[in-house]
Amino acid sequence: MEETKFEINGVEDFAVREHRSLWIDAWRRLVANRTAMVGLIVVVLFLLSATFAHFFWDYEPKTDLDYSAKLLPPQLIATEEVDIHLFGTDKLGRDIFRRTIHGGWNSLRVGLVAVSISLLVGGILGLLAGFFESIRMNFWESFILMTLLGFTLGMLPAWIAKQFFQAILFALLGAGSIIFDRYLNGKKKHRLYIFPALGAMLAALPGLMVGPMVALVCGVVGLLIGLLLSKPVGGELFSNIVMRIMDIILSFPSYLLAIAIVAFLGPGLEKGMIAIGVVGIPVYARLARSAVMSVTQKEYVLASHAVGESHSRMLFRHVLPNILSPIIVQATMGLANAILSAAALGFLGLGAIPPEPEWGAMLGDSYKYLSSGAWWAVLFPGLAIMLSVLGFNLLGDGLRDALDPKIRL
Amino acid sequence: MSKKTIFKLFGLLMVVSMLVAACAPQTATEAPTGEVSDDVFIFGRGADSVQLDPALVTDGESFRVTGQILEPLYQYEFGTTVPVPALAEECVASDDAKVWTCSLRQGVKFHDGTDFNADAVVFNYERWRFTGNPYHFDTQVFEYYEYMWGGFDDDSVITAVTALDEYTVEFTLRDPLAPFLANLAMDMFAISSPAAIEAAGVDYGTPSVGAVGTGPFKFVSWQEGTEIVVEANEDYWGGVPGVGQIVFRVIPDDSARFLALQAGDIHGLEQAVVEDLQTAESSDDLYVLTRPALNTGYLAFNYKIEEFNNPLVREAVDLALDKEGLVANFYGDYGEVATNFLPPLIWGHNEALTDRGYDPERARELLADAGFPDGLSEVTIAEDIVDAEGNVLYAVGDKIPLRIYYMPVTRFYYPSPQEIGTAMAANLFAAGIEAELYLEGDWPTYLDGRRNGTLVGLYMLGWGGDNGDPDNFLGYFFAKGEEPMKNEGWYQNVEVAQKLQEAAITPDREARQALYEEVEQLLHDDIARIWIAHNNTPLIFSTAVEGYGPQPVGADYFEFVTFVD
Amino acid sequence: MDGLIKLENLRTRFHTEDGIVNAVNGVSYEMAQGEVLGVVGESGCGKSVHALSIMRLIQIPPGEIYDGEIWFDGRDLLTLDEKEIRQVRGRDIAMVFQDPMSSLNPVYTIGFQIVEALTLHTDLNKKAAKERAAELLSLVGIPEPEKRLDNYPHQFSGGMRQRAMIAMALSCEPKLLIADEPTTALDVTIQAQIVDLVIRLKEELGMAVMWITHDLGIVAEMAHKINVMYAGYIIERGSAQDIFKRTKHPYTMGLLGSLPKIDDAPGTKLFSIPGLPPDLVKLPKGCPFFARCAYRKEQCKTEMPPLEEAENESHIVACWRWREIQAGEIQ
Amino acid sequence: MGRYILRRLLSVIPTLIGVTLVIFLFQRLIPGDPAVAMLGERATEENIARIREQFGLDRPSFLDRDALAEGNLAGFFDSQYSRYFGRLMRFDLGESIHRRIPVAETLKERFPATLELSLLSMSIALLIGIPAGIASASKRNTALDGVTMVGSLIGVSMPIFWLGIMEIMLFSVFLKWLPTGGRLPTGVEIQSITNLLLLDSLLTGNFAGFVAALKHIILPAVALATIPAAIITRMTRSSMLDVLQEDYIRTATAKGLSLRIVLFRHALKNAFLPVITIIGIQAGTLLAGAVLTETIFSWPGIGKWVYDSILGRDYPIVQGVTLLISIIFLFVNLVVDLSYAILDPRISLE
Amino acid sequence: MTSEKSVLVQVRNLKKYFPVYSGLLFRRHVKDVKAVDDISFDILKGETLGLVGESGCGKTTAGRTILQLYKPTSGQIIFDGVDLASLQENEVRRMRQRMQMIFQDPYASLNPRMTVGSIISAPLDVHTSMNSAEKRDRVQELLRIVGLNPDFVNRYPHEFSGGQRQRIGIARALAVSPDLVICDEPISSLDVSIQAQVVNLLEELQEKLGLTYLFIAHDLSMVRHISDRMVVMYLGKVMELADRNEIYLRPLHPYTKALISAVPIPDPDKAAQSNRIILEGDIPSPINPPKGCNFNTRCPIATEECFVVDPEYRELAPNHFVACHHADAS
Repeated sequence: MEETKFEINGVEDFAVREHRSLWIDAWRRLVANRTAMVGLIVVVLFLLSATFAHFFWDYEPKTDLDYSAKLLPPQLIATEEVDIHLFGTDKLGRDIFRRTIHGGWNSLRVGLVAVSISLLVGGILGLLAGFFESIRMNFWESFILMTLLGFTLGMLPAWIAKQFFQAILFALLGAGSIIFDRYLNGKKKHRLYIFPALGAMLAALPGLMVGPMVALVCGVVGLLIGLLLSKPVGGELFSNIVMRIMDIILSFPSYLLAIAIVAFLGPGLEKGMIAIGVVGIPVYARLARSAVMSVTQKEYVLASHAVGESHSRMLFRHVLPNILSPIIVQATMGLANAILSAAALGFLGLGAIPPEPEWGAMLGDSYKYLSSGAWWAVLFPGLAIMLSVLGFNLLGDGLRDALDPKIRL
Repeated sequence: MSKKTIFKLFGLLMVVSMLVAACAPQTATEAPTGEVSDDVFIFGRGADSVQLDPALVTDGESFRVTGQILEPLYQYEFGTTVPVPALAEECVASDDAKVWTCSLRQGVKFHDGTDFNADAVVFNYERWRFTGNPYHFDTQVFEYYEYMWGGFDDDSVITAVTALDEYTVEFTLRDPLAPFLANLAMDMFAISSPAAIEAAGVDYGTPSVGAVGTGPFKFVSWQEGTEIVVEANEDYWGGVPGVGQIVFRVIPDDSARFLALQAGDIHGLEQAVVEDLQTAESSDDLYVLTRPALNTGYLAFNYKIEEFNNPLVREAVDLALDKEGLVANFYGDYGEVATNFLPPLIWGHNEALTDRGYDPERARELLADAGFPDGLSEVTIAEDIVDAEGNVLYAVGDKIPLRIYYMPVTRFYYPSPQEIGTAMAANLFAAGIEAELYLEGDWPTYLDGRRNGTLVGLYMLGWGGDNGDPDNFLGYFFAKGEEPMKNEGWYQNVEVAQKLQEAAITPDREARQALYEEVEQLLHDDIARIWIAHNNTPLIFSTAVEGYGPQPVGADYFEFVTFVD
Repeated sequence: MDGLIKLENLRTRFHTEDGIVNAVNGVSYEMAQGEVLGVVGESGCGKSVHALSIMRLIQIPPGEIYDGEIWFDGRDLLTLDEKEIRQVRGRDIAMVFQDPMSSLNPVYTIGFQIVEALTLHTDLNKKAAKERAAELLSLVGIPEPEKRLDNYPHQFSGGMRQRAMIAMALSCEPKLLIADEPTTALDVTIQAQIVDLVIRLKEELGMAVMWITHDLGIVAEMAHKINVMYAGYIIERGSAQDIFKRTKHPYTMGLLGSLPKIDDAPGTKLFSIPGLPPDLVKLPKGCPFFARCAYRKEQCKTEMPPLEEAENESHIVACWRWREIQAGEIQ
Repeated sequence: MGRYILRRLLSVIPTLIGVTLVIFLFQRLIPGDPAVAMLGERATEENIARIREQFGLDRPSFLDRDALAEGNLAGFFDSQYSRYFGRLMRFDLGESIHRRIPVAETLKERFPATLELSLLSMSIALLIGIPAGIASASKRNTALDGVTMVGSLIGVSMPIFWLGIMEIMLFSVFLKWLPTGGRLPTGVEIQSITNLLLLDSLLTGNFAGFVAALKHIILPAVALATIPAAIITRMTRSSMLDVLQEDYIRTATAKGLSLRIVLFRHALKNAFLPVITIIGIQAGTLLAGAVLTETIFSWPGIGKWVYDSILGRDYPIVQGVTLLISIIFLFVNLVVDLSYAILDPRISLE
Repeated sequence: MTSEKSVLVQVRNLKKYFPVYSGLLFRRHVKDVKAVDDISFDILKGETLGLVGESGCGKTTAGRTILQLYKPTSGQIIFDGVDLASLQENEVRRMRQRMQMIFQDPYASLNPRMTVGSIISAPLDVHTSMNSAEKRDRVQELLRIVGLNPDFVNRYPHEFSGGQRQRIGIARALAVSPDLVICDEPISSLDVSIQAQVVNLLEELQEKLGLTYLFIAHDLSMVRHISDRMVVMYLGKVMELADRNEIYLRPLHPYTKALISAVPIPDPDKAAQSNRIILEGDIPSPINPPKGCNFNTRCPIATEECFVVDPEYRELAPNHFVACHHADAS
C-alpha cells in the first residue's frame, strides 16, 4: 500500500441524488403519507394518554366502587348529585372514561409485550433457520449457535419441570452434536453407520434390563433417531425441524391455542401476553427465515464473503439491517393483531384480573348490560380497541409503503 | 397428469359427493311447515342438558327436561319442598322406619306403551344399585344414587326393593333414613321404561334416543347444543298439558337470552342480569317470576392461614363486607342477605340469627385488636399446603399477599361473581383488609383448588340444595367429622359434626329442626364462613304465556303453562 | 417513400416524488413507409418513452404527454379517444419489448396470446385464427408451430420467446413495428438470429420498423435512418453513413469513440465522455450535453441549439458549434 | 399429480402426529381435573377416582415407568396417549367425558353448522373482497380507492365480538329484522341431507326453510366475514397493482385490448395467485374466529363447543375438534397449493 | 510476451456442479447442473485474461469458484503455489486479501444500508489492524483513486449512478491491494459512455498497481480491447484459449468464429460486407449437456464423431488451445 497518490480521470464531485440514508428517505415518505400520519398520531395519542394516565393520573381500581353512580349514561356537566362522566359509568359506578384511558396502559402493554415475545423467539428461530439454510457455517459458529439453541430449547422443559439443569443438558446436547458431527465430518459413510448404530445401542441397553421386547422397541426408536442424526447436524435438518414445529403451531386455530395456553398458565395479563406471543411466533419465524434467505441471495452478501468478512459480521452488518424493514412492518401490523387478540381473550374473561381495567375485559363485563340500554359501557371500550388497532394498521400500511418503495410510482 | 384431467377429476368428485349425499338416509321429519306453531312454548336457558337419563347426571338443565318426561315415585309439591306422591299413591314407613311400602298409581303407561308397574320400579332401582347389573354400564356413573343412598351394592342404605304385587313395592333400609321421601322425590330417581333401556342399552339418554318415561311430555328430538323438543303426552294421568310442544333452547349468554326474549324468539327464560330484570318488570310484554331461594353464596376462609384462625380477624372481615349493598346491587329485589347457611325456605333455618351488619370502622378496630393496626395485607401460612401430587406449594411461615378468589363461572348464588368479587375486595380494602382479587384458572382448576385446599385466602363459593332437606346443606359440609375438611378450607368443628350426625338418623322432624338450629347458631358464633346471600332466581316470561311454576327444588312444572289468547 | 408517421414536438413527462421528470422534450421527425429507423441513446435518454408515447402506453398518471402531435394515417394519435387508439394498437402499430420473459403473460399459452390479438383485429374465427397463429410461428422460425401453440411462455427459451413476441406483433400485419431493445436481454448469437429475422420479415411484409437500442452496432447494419437521442432530445439524425462516417455532434462522436475498435493496439485508451447524463428533473436550460462537452462555450449553457441541416438535407444536428468542430477549429 | 397429492398427504402425517402430541402435552400441563370439572361442587373422592379410571385418566400421559419397573411391557406403553392414538387409528374419537356421547356423533351434528357459517362467510368475503380490490386497484388514487382502503382498514381493525354485539343491537333489538341467534327458528324443519341448512333447504325445495335459515345465518356470517373480506380486499388490490406494473400488461394493452379485458383476463388470473394463499390462511382464521362469533350468536357449531370443552377439561372433545380443525387447515393448504398449480402453469406437480 | 510472465493462478480440471434436489418427504439428489465442467487454464502475473461466453456458459461460476466463493466439486486452483481447495475456511479468508472481486450488478452488490465508507473499509476491517483514522484516510484515498470525491464517504450507494457505484465496487476490491482481481462482468450493466470510463479506469489501475485481472464478460469487443489473452467458454467448458489478436484473427473453433461474427460492428461499411454466421437453435441446458462435443447441437460443421467423442482440449498452435475435432480442418 505504498503506492503514490495519483488522480485518474479527474474526480467526479457530484452525486446523483442528495445525501440521505434509506431510513431518512423512508421517514420522509412516511411523513408525506397522510393516512400513515393519521395512524401515527392515533397511536401516539393512545400511547401518550396511557403512559401519562399510568404515571400521573392516580387511579386505584381496588377501591373504585360507588353503587350510587352505577350505569350512568355519559354526563358532560357536573350536577349536585353526579360528577362529570364523559363516557358514563359501569355497573360498579366506575367512570368509564377513566378506566378506558387507564385500560389503554394494560391493553397496549399486552400488545407490545406479546409482539416482543413473538418477534424475539420467532425472529431468532427464523433467523437461525434462514442462516443455517443459506450459509455454510464453520465449526465455532455452529457450535455457539447450537449451544445457545439447546439452552433456549432446554429452558422450556426446565421451566415446566422446575429443573434447571435440563437447560444445561440441552445446551450440552447441542454442543455435543456439533462436536461429534464435526468429528465425523467428511466421513460420510461412518456417519451413516455410527449414528444409527449408536442410537440403537444406547436405546436398547437400558431396555434389555427390562425385557427383550422393550429392548427391541427402544432399539428401533434409537435407530430412527440415529438415522435422522446421520444427516449433517445444523443446516437444513435444524431448519426443517424448526419449520415443522412452526407448521404445527400454525395448524392450530390461533384463539384456541391462546385459550389453551391461558388455561395452562392461568389467567392474568402477563399470561395473556405469553399466550398471544406464542401464537404469533410462527409468523415471525417464517418471515425472518424467508427474509434472511432472500437477503443472503443478494450479491452484496456474496461480496462481503469475497471480501473475507466473517459470518457474524455478515449477520450483523448485512443481513440484519436488510431484513429489518419487513419485520418492522410486520411487527406494527402484529401489534394491531395482538391488541385485538388480547381484547378477545379479555372479552372471554381470560385477560386482566379485575379490577384492573383492560378494554376487552371491560367490554366483556359490560356487554351483559347492553340489553338494558347501557350502550356507553360497550361503545367506548370497543371504540378504543378499534381505533388503536386502526391506528397501528394505518401506521403499518404507511411503513410498508415507506420502507418498501417498490410499490410507489 | 394434465390440468384438464384434474378439472375432470374435481368434477367427478363433486358429482359423486352429490350422489352420496342424495342417497344418504333421510333422517328428518315430514315436509317442513316453515311456520312457528302457536302451540309451542320456547324456553331459553344457559346450557344444554348433559344427558336425559336422569340417574346419570347432576346438572339442573338435564333435570329441567327429564322432569317433564320422567317422574319419580314422589315429587315436590308445586311451589314448595314438601314431598307429595307422584307415581306412588302412598308410601308408608314401618315402625322402625326401616321398611317403606309404596302402593303405585295404576293404569299409568310409559310413552312407549308399556305398563308402569312394580317391576319397572324394581328394575330401575336395581339397575342403579348393582354395579353388576347388565344395564349398569361400566362407563356410567350413577352419582346421585351413591350420594343419596350411601353407595352401590352392599354399601347402599336400600338393601332391597321388592315387588309385593303388581302395584306394590317394598323398600328395605339398613338404617332409618330421615329424608327418605325427600330423596325418593328427587328427579334423578325418576322411573324410566325398562323396555326402552333394554332396547337402547348404553345409548339411553343420549340425543339419538332421548328418554322414555310416564311424564306429561314425550321426547321428540335433541339437537345438541341447540334445542330439545318434547311434545304433550295426551294420555298423561295428570291431565293433558297446556301446550303442545316445549322447546328448550340453549342461549348461553345472559344478555343474548334476554334479547331473544325481547325480540320474541323465546317465551321464557331463567337467569338474567339485574338491569334486564328491571327492564322486564317495567315492560308490558314481560313479567318476572321467582324461584324461591334454595341456595347460599358464601365467602370461605382457608384455615391453614394463621390470621384466619383468629376470630377477631374473621369478624372484621364479616363486618367489612357491605352485604346489603352487594345484594341490592347485584341481586336486586330477588336476593336476600344470608344469615344462615340454610335458606329460610328450608326448615332448620334459625330465625333468631341476624347479620352482624356493615361497619368498616368497627372492622378496623377489631383488626387493631387482633394485632393489625395498619390493616391486613399479608398473611402467614400456618401449616404446609400441599397439592394433589404432594408438592408443597406453601410452607409453614411463608408470607403471602392476602387474596380473595373469585369464581370464574356464574352460579345461581353468585349471579356475577367477578363483579361481586370486585365489590367485596373494594369493601375489604376500605376497612383496611387489602385483599388482592385472584383468579385460580377456570372452573375445573378452581374446584381442584377448593378440593385440594390450595385456595390460599378468602374464596367465593356456594351451594344449591338438591332435595330441600337441611342435611343436604349442612350435612354435606360439616358432618364429616373430627378431622379438618380439606375441601372446605380445613375448617374443623367437632361439636357441629356430632350434632349433624345425630340429626341425620333422628326420625323426629321437630328434634332434627332443633339440632339444625343449634348448628346454625354454632356456625354463626364461630364465623366459620361468611354467608353472603340467597338468591331467588328470577325467571322472565312473555305475557303471551302463563302458568309456569318455578320449583325451589327439582324440575319446574311445565304442564300448567298455557298461552294467553 | 411516402410519409408513414410524423411526430411534431412530442413532449412527455412524469410526475414523481423527486419532481417532474422531463423524459421527452420536443421530438419531431418523420418516418417513411417501409423505412427502418434506428433510435439510439443511453438509458434515460427518452428513446423508449417516446415510443411508448406513440402507442399512448404511458401510464397516466404519473405520466403525461403534454405537448405535440403524432400524425399517423391522417389522424393525430394524441387526440384519439381510448377506443380509437385501441384500434391503432396492435393493428396499425405493433410493439416488441425488451424482456421477452416478462412481456408474455405467464398463465396463458402462446397460442392463446396470439389468437387473442388476431380475433381482436381481424374477423377470423377461432379456428382460423389458430391456424394463422401457427403460420405466424413458423414464419418467425419456430419449429413444430402447431404443437408450440399450446405451450406456455416458460416452456420457451429466451430467443424463442422473443420470436413469439414478434409473431404476436406481426399477427395483424402492422404498418409500423416498434422494437424496443428487443435483443438487449439476449445473447449475441441469439441477437444475431433475431436481427436477421426482423430484417427478413420487413422485406417480406413491407412494414416500417423502428428499432430502439443502445447498441450502435446493430443500427449500423440495418437502419436507413438513425436518431441519436440524449436527455429527451434528438441531437443528431441522419442515415447510417451520416451518423457513423460524417459524425457531427460531440456526443455522437463520444459514443463512437468509447467503443473499442477491432484494430486497437494493446493498451490503447478508449475515448470516454466524462461525467453523467443530466438529471431529467433539473434539466439545464441550454444544451443538455453542456456539462460533459469538450467543445462547450458560453452560448451552449444558456440556449438549446436547434436541429439544423448539416451537409445534406437528411442529416440534421443540434449543436451550436458543429461547423467549427468539423472545420477542426477547436480541439 | 396423483402421486403429488399422495406425497403431500403423507408429509402431513408427521405434522398431525405433532398436533396430537401438542394437544396431549397441553392436557398434561393444564391444571384442573376433568372429573372434578364434571362433578362440580359435589365431587367426592370416590366418584372422581371412578371417573378417572373409566376414562383412563389415571393412566400416565405418555409412558408408564412404574409398569416398566415391574417388567410389564404392555403396561409401559398403556398410556392415555397410546390409548388415544390406538382409538384414532380405528377412527374412533372417543366419548365426551361429561356427556358420554361419542365425540364423532356430536361432531357430525355440530361441524356442519360451523362449516356452513364459515363457507358463507368466506363467500361473502370473496364476493366483497375481490371486486372491491379490483375496483380499487383499477381506479387507483380515486375517491373510490380511498373509500375502499379506509373501509378495509376499519374492517381489519374490527373486534368482531364487538361488531357482533352492535349487529344484534341494531338488527335484532332495534329494528327487529333478524333473530338474535341460533340456527333455525323452532317449528321450521329442514330435511337433513348434508346438514348445511341453506343447501339442504334448496335441495328439498323448501323455500320457507331457506329464508328462515338465511335470516339466522346472515348476522354471524357478516360479522365473521368482516376481517377476511377486508384482508382479501387489500390483498387483491395490492396484488392487482403489482401485476398491473408487469410488462405483459403493457404487451396486452399494446395489442389493443380494452381495459376491461386487460384487467379481467390478463391481470386478474395472475393477481389471484397471492390472493389464494391469503384465502387459505383466512380459512384457518375463520375457524378460529368462530369461537367468538358462535358465543355471541349462540351458534351451535364447534367453536363454542371446543371452547367450553377446554374450560370443562373434556379432553376427548378438545382432541377430536382440534385434530379435525388441523386436518381441515392442512387440507385447505393442500387445496391452495393445488389450485396454485392449476392456475399457474409455471408450477409443475412433478 | 506472455511466456515471460510467471503464473499466478493455475486452474486445473476445475468442476463445479450444483446439485438439484427433489422430493417432498426426503430430499433426494436427483441431478446436477454442470455449471463448470472440467476447465483448465493459467492466469499470468500482471496480465488480463478475458473470459467470454454467453449467458449460462459458466463463466461467472468459474470466477466465483476460483475465488472459493463456491466450493469446487473437483479440480485444483493453485494460487501462487498454494492449492486453495485444501485450505481451511479461515485460511481461505486470509487469502482473500490477495484476491478480490468486482461484481456485475453495481446495484445489488453494495449493501443499501451501509455508507460508502463502511463498504470500502470492510476489507480493511477484516484484513488489517488499522485504526479508524487510518481507515478513513485509506478510504478517502481509494475514492480518489477510483475518481470519486473523497467527501462522499458518508453517503449511501443509492445516491450514486451505476457507473459511480461500480467505482465504489472497484475501490472496495482494491482496498487491501490484492494481486488478483476477478472482474465479473463489471461493465455489462452500464451505459456505453460509462463503460468506457470504467474500462479506462481498470486499465489505468492495472498499469499503476500491477494488478492481474480475470475479466469476465459477454461483450467480445470489450474483452478483446482489455485482455491480453482470451478464454472462450461454452456450456461449462473451455472452447478456445489464445492471445487476443490470435483468437480474433485466426479463430479455430467454429463457436468462436460464430461468436465473433455475431458481434455487430458499428460501421455501416464493414457491416455491409461482413459474412455473418448465424447459429441455429439455443444453448442446451447445463443439466443435460449433449453427448460428445457440447457444441454439437448448433455446430455448422459437426460430424458423427462430434456426437460421440468429447473433443480433447489441446494446444494446436503455440499458446493457442482449442477443443474441437475439426479445428485443423477449418
